[in-house]
Amino acid sequence: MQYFINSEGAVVLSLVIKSIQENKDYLGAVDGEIGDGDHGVNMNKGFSMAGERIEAQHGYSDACKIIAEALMDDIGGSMGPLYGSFFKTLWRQSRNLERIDAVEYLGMLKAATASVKEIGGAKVGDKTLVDTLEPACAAFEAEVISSSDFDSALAASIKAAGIGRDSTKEMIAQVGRSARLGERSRGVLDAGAASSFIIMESMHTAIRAILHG
Amino acid sequence: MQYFINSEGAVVLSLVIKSIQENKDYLGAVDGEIGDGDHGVNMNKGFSMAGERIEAQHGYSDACKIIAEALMDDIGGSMGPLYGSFFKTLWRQSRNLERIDAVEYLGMLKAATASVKEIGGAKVGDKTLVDTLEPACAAFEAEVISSSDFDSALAASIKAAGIGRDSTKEMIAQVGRSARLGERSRGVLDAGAASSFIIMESMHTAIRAILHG
Amino acid sequence: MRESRFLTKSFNHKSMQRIVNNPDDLVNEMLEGFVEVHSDLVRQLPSNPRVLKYIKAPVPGKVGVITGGGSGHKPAFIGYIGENMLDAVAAGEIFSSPTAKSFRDAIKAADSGHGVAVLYGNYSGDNMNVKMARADAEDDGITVKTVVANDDVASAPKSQPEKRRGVAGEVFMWKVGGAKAALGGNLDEVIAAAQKAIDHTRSVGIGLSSCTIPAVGKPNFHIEPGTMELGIGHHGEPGLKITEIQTADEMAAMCLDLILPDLPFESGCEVAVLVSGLGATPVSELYVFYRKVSQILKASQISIHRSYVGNYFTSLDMMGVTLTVMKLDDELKNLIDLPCNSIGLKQF
Amino acid sequence: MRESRFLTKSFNHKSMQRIVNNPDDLVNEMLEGFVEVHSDLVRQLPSNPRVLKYIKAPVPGKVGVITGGGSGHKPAFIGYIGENMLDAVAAGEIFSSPTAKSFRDAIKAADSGHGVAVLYGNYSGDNMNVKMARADAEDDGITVKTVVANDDVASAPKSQPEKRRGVAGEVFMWKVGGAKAALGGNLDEVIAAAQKAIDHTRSVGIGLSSCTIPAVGKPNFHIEPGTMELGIGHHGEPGLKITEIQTADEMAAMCLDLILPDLPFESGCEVAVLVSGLGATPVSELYVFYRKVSQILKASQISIHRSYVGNYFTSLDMMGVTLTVMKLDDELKNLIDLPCNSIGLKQF
Ligand SMILES: Nc1ncnc2c1ncn2[C@@H]1O[C@H](COP(=O)(O)OP(=O)(O)O)[C@@H](O)[C@H]1O
Ligand SMILES: Nc1ncnc2c1ncn2[C@@H]1O[C@H](COP(=O)(O)OP(=O)(O)O)[C@@H](O)[C@H]1O
Ligand SMILES: [Mg+2]
Ligand SMILES: [Mg+2]
Ligand SMILES: [Mg+2]
Ligand SMILES: [Mg+2]
Repeated sequence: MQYFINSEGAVVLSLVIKSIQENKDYLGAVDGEIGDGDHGVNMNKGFSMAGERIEAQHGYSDACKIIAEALMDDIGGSMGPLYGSFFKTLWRQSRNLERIDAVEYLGMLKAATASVKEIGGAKVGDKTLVDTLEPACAAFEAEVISSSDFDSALAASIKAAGIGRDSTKEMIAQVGRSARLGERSRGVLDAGAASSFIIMESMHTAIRAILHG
Repeated sequence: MQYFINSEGAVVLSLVIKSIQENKDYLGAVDGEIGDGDHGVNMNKGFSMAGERIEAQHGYSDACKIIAEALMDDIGGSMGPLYGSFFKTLWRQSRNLERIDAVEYLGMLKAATASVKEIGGAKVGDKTLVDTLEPACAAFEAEVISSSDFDSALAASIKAAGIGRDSTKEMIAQVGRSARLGERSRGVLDAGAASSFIIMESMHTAIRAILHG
Repeated sequence: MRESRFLTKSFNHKSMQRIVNNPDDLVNEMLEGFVEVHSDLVRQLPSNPRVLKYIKAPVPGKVGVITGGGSGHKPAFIGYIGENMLDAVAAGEIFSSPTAKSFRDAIKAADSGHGVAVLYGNYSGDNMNVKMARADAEDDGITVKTVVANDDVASAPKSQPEKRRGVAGEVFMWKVGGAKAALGGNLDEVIAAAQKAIDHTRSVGIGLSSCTIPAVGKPNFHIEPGTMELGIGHHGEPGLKITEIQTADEMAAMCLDLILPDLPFESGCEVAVLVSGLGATPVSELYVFYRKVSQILKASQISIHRSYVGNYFTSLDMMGVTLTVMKLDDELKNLIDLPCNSIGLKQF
Repeated sequence: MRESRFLTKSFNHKSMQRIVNNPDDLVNEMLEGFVEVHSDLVRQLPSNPRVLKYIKAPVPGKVGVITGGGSGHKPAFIGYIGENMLDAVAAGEIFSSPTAKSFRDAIKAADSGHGVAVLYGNYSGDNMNVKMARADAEDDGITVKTVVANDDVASAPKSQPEKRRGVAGEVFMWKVGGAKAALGGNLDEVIAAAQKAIDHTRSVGIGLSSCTIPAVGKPNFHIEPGTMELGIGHHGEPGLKITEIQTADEMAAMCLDLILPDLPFESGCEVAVLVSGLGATPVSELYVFYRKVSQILKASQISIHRSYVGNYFTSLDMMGVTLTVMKLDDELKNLIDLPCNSIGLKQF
């Protein structure tokens, strides 16, 4: 298929939540290197709270909104506004859609990524989640343009997200807590880049599974 | 000789001070077992301050008074009143003597030990310095009675002081900081018993050296 | 109160020498205890237990003054609520910014119709959450203005003040802002006074040990015994340099060497000094440190108008100290001297 | 000021993560800093820098109230000098009784001719030094009476109150004694009130880590990580038992299990509660602990009239907590409620 049904898509977010939960310790460890070590705790808490609120009748957009609200109203920190804006925008862009196809999904992803950049003020190269999200977005767009295939665009975006995440390793942090480290922030992954890879990968893998149906 | 000249006896106290200084770490370690570990610090500080104040013109009694005042006015803790009383009494009992012989010294020792018991309220068996001082005193008295020899009385008192000190090992502390330990205070020496052995041994060895003259 | 069932999986309270139940409940339980002990001064918002307000807030006719920040800095932030101090505070998780919702609720709780000054510290999360909260509050018709504390000279060069973090100097910012509002200043005047306070304030910290966030369960970072970290941040953000541990006097001199030229503080000026422990350093040692600070200032012909020594802005169980110096003018002097009654700062 | 040249031989300040110069100078330097910061409240005796007095002492017509003890318990002891509190305090070395001379000088500094109440803790050294000081002061014609705090239920069985140590309950004893004197009580009345305060007070501590006396340079004792010591003393004196570390709620329950039956505190009675950290425990956790204390007391129909949570009586850098409960009658309630102004306790 070249689309998924919004009202049947909450499972996509359930799988995102599961991946975040499974990676709690990993994300904590990555954040521990040059941050304060709480990224796993923060993410797990916000996504788990959302998980408890997602119910049978919810669709993809609803679930995005539930995640956004859990992050924004209950988690705070940096993740509240950053991922809160991200999922809030996914919701806002998709809430009136019955079916979501590649072109619509591209619009959603671009708007969501833009909202993260807007609230946080970070750009590619600053060693943040933007370094995962933006290339994932760009790869998705390139593949949609060239092949018009939703599935291969999702695959391309996962691959690009991984490369984006890994690119943060050699960067010097420019924003957030670890920016203060200067040169010493080089050599390890950025925690937000790592968690946004997990989100991209789990979300897009889940959508691909639906498309493969 | 069977006496020593009071005005020439300050050296006796100088040697006591030296012994305390040399045993600072040892006394701290003993106190560390069941006390708060500061006995070496306290003793070293008080005696060293006194050491700086003892001058050429001072005699034995003067030096006792200087030690007493350093302990009482500058050290505080338990050592201030306990050893302060001890040396204050040695001074009070000897200040008018030109020569100090075995009988006079016996009177001094007994009065000094009694003053320690009075201020602290401890008796033999309570695991304190009294367990060193009282038997040292008694052995001195017994030897004076039997042999009338100052030197051998001093030797006997050193020996008894050592036995007294060692006797605290099997005691359960009844007063002071370590009394709270109950049964658990058994098995190690009492710090005050250890320091008073050092005082008895160095003081009496020094007097013996003068007697051997 | 919200249940926290999620984070217990890997939690073992036996791994730390701390007084906690489930660490995820720590902030909620702490707030519960806090409002009970200090019911003469503060109250929890029924609609949002993560927001505490002064019992008399909103004070009719007065500009509201609020702040917010991660928990774990006692008595900051909630301890500075009170008379002539803060009207409301949003409390985050340990070392984590409060939600935008909590900032917004704090703003609402403080607003008597004369606008609200949000006086907070320059941290990425706080910046974002305040930004969102401010937009929401303005939608509700509340005028909101902000001052962002950036007193930590070690956190960025002087040429990049926008990158500098806020640390213990925030206490002076709150004191001054709270006093200005209490004396009837309008929103712009309160903002100007608080901004002046922080512009006139410089801080630097020395870290001597790490701290442990209970939900994480192991030390946040590491300071090698025998060394100290000059310029450490209030969450253990790395400092300027790691040196062999120095004497108290040398520590004081190193801090002043960074602080004095930065503003600069000059011969003849009057200052307020705040020496805050980071949590686990015995307070007696803070006075030893202060003694040298005072000697050096005197030698530099800088006179100390007022000083504070104690645990004013801590970092859980971290060992170390923050030195904060504020250059005074007549206005700041009056405002800093105004009596106040909060848990963390009481002045008669 | 006295030079200390003796103890430096084995001293290496690099062996500790602390803010000190020569540890032998710590107390003197701390006092120097302290009196400078708090010159509005306290002054050092020119003749004896180890004695601090309230600036207004001797207060004409008022009974003098003093205490003294080893240093390292900030804000105790010197932090409780002030209005309606203590008139003078003798400061000892870290964890070591002040000299008899200092106690005597403190008595003299506090005496306005109406006698002096010495309210101190039951420690061997303090007992001896107060005894000597009292004798000397009485030689000088000053009437001196004493109350010896023994609130620590863990330090001896109920049948041996004379063996029990004084811990954080001393704060209540000083508050009550200070208030009674301020209200015009004569020496016997002040003594009776202070005695009643301590007789109505029970405390117990939990130790979670050791502390390090700077002049010693290594931890004073050892608490195995993962364990806690119930009934620990304020210098690390061994407690009643060592258990696996418990949750905050269980700790609170264990402390109350020892405290409540000891007096006993009964259903229907009113109490004042003091939760003091031992120095290095984050204050946020003390509120978590207090929360459970309050819940248990409520469930036992014991009502909390007033409560204090913070670092009121510490043990250098020890981690842990002391719980203190005082049973109130009308007199104690009035006295505990009286406003006061000291560094460690300010009440409006
Ligand atoms: N201003 C910002 N813009 C984009 N991402 C940011 C910004 N600030 C922080 N981040 C991201 O947040 C991550 C840290 O998140 P987390 O550890 O949960 O919060 P905190 O830094 O408050 O402890 C960083 O790794 C970085 O990717
Ligand atoms: N009441 C007392 N009577 C006699 N000796 C005592 C008494 N209290 C304490 N001591 C002695 O004091 C010694 C401890 O001295 P020290 O460590 O210097 O003082 P502190 O116990 O105050 O730390 C004990 O070992 C004991 O011998
Ligand atoms: Mg983090
Ligand atoms: Mg000792
Ligand atoms: Mg964080
Ligand atoms: Mg001692």
